[in-house]
Amino acid sequence: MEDNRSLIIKRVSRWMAPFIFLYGVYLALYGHLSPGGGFPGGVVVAAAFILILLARGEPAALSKIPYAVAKELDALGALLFLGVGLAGIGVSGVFFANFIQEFLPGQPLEWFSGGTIIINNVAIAMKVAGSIFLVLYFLSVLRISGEGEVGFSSLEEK
Amino acid sequence: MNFLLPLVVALPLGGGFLLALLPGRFLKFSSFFFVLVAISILLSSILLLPGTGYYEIGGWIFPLGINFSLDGLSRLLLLMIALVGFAVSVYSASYMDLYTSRIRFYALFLLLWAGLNGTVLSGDIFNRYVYVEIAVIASYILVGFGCAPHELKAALKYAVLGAVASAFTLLGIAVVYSITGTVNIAQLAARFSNFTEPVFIGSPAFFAGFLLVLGFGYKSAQAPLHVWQPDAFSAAPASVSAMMSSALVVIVGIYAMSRTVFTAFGVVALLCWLMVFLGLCSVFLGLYYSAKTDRPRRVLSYQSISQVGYVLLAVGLGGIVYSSGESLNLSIWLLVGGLFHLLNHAFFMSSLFLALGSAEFNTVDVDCCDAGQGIFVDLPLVGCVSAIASASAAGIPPFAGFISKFIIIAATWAAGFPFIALLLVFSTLGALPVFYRYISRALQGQSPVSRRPVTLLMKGSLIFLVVLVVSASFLILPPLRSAYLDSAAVSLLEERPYEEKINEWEKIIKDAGDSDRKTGGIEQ
Amino acid sequence: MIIAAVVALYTEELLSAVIALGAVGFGSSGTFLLLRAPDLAITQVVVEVITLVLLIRATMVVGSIKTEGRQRYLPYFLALLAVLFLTTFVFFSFAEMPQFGTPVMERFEDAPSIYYLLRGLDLTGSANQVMSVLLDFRIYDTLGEATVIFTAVLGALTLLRMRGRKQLDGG
Amino acid sequence: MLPYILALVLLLVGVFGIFTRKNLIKIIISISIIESAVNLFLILVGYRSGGIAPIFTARMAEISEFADQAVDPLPQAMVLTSIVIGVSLTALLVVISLRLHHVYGTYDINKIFFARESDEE
Repeated sequence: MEDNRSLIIKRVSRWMAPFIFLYGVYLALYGHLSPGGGFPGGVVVAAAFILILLARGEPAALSKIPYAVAKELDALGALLFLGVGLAGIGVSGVFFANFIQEFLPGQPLEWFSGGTIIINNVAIAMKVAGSIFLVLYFLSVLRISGEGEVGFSSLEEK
Repeated sequence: MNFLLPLVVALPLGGGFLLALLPGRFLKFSSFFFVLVAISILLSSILLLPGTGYYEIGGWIFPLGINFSLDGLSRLLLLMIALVGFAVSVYSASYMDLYTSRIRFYALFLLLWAGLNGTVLSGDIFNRYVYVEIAVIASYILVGFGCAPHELKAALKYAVLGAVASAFTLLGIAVVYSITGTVNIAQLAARFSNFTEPVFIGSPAFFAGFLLVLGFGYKSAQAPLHVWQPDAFSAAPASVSAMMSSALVVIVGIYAMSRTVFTAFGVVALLCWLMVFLGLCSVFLGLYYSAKTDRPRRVLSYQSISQVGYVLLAVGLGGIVYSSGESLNLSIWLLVGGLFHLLNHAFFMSSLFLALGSAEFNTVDVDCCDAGQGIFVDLPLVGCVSAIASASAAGIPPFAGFISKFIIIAATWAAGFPFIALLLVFSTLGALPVFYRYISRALQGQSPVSRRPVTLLMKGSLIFLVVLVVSASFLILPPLRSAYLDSAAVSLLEERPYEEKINEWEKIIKDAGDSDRKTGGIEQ
Repeated sequence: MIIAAVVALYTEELLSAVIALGAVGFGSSGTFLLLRAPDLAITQVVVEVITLVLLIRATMVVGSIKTEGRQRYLPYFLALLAVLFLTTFVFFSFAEMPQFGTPVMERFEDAPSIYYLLRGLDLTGSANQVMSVLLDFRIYDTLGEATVIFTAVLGALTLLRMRGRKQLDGG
Repeated sequence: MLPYILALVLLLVGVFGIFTRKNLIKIIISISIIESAVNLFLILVGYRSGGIAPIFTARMAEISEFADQAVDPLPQAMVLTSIVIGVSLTALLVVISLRLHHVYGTYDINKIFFARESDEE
């Protein structure tokens, strides 16, 4: 199964994946200035890894982003997002206060503007990248047909 | 105490995210952490009980941002969810031993709880839709938690129809937005009270309200839309059935519906009639099907449909009486009866489901439990809890269930709907043999082989719940009633919440528009 | 798009149905672009790709051609009833609906939308007003949205376990 | 008016599909169609004839000019949320139906839901 992929696909994916990844990061980081934002950014980042997974097989993809890292990324992104909200209580006394904008207002239309919006976009991108990769990874590894039980015993942790 | 408001949502969310992060080997720690989070939510909900108020998220004034609103009704329901959720989480810390990956269960349960708290507190219809989605998506998964085919089928049925209901809810919100330009409930209330033409059949507002009532009605398993509920409650783990029947169904259904129809739209009699129709259908269909079946889980879930029907009926009738302007006192009594029955339903249904779950835990063999014969013979405590809770559910005099049903029926009669009142009397009497048969079958006959002892934690939470079932009747004593139930009913009927806030907002936006027009003029 | 939707529902082959759904999605993405919503257009494209991948994965398990079983008449009757019901409602209520192309801020002076456009740049510092609404004014919605994805993914992994209940022989 | 009606026709096509289709994948497709119709409707509500995207760029001199031309950003934010909710639901439904397909070997809901009880255990 591993070796019937064409060489061209492997080579092209090797070149394409970093660019797709960078495009995703760009979408997330410039979401407050141009169309885009955390969600599409995260999906595009995940797509880079999925490309590696499909073109070069499971070991190559998992060497770039192990299962545990993807899982932590998912939860950490969500925690970071909530953490920004709680930090708002800590700094300005209001849940989800945009405390960076309050104290360090950037120049509008420059990159550093919008305060916590940048952090939130990054947090969402992390979260979405982790979760989309996880779902598509498990669905692509799932056995297509056959007798007996399906599913992953690795997911049955106690 | 308003600084606690964001914590009530943030605590379960953060707890859920953290638990999902933990690897499987920290099982003991995660159970401990789960119960700890539950206790802290319970504590903050208790601390929130005395006051009312609002909280502006992000510091934006609230048609601009989103607000939490804590009024007489939402504080009561917040505490109800916390009490039931606390009991259920202590229970599931040992009940979930039956299943694999308990940590994921804990995380999902906390997310469900966060969705419910967010739904209760939100003062914005779109935001409420989002939090309802969190709660129901978590419950789709929890229904299929066992991964057996019949459980997955129940989850699929629930999820497919739920997705359609959510889409209709969103369409309703879109129509509301297009005719009013806002999704904030306080501003909607102001807008609808300023509209010259009332909500009539064929107006977009009625279309929107109709869609919203049907969408939320699906989630509260009202009669023509109840098809998912018995399957789901039979398939889910017992603790999930308890939480769903007592909190989820009521909060995302009845609470969200009545907030929309009463507070946002300003008591629309037509929509209230729709609510009464749904309630009446579910009272009778629930009773009919629960009498027909012998399987304990199904008896309980159909009874739950029927009991929630009483609540919806009482709330709807209260709205009709209020909007006809005949007697404010009577409409408050109807709402008090409905809300009181809602609380009772939460306590007795959750203890019934948890008691049944203990029997399943004890016997292991599910088929035997499915038959329901003799399952409580070896478990005196569980049998006792079940008997008390069913007595309250069936409306036997000293218990709280009797008082709430009595108030509903008497107020319905006094409001000039004797036909409906007679129907309700008939259905209340009809529930007696159903519960009698349920309890007597469970207490008689051959006891099945007992494999696992019911643990101390499970017993503790059952006792906690049965104390709640019994002590709920104190809530109807005049000082407590006027402090909590009456204020909840009044807050639901209150025409324009936070009026001063909306006036302040109108001033702000007028200033912004004026200064803008001025500068624009100079430029040209 | 409507044609694509009808094709998606009535074609016999599941794979073509899924691809027709893709046409619906990309069509709506293009419509978003026409309606001046570039953020949504990007998101819709990305989401449509995910949906297609998911559904193609789901169709991979069946053979290429899957004819539907014997049809009953009751569902058609119910569907017609529902459609007629909705159409009547829509027919009456759309006479009262506001005209297309007049957004709420032109009709109501106190709609929050005007304020987002006027002051959003000053208050949040974000040039993209959709982002300033999404991630600052109404950030609590976005917290909910992030939680929904989180819940769904956690749940998908939960439901992919090999077995949900523990074996009985353990005691 | 016409754009609203087209969005609602799309919605009705989806509703019809939910009722009449027997295949799980087709049902998921119908749900997706309904969701895109609702999203489209919400965006149509916020559209301003001849408007511009609600993104302030350096070319615009005056904020009031921008505010007079831009389309409504609030429905766009709401639709962004609802698109994400929709795709999460789709993922969940696909996972459940894949697992059911492994058990029953079909996506036909009649065959799945009326399977004999003995097949389940």
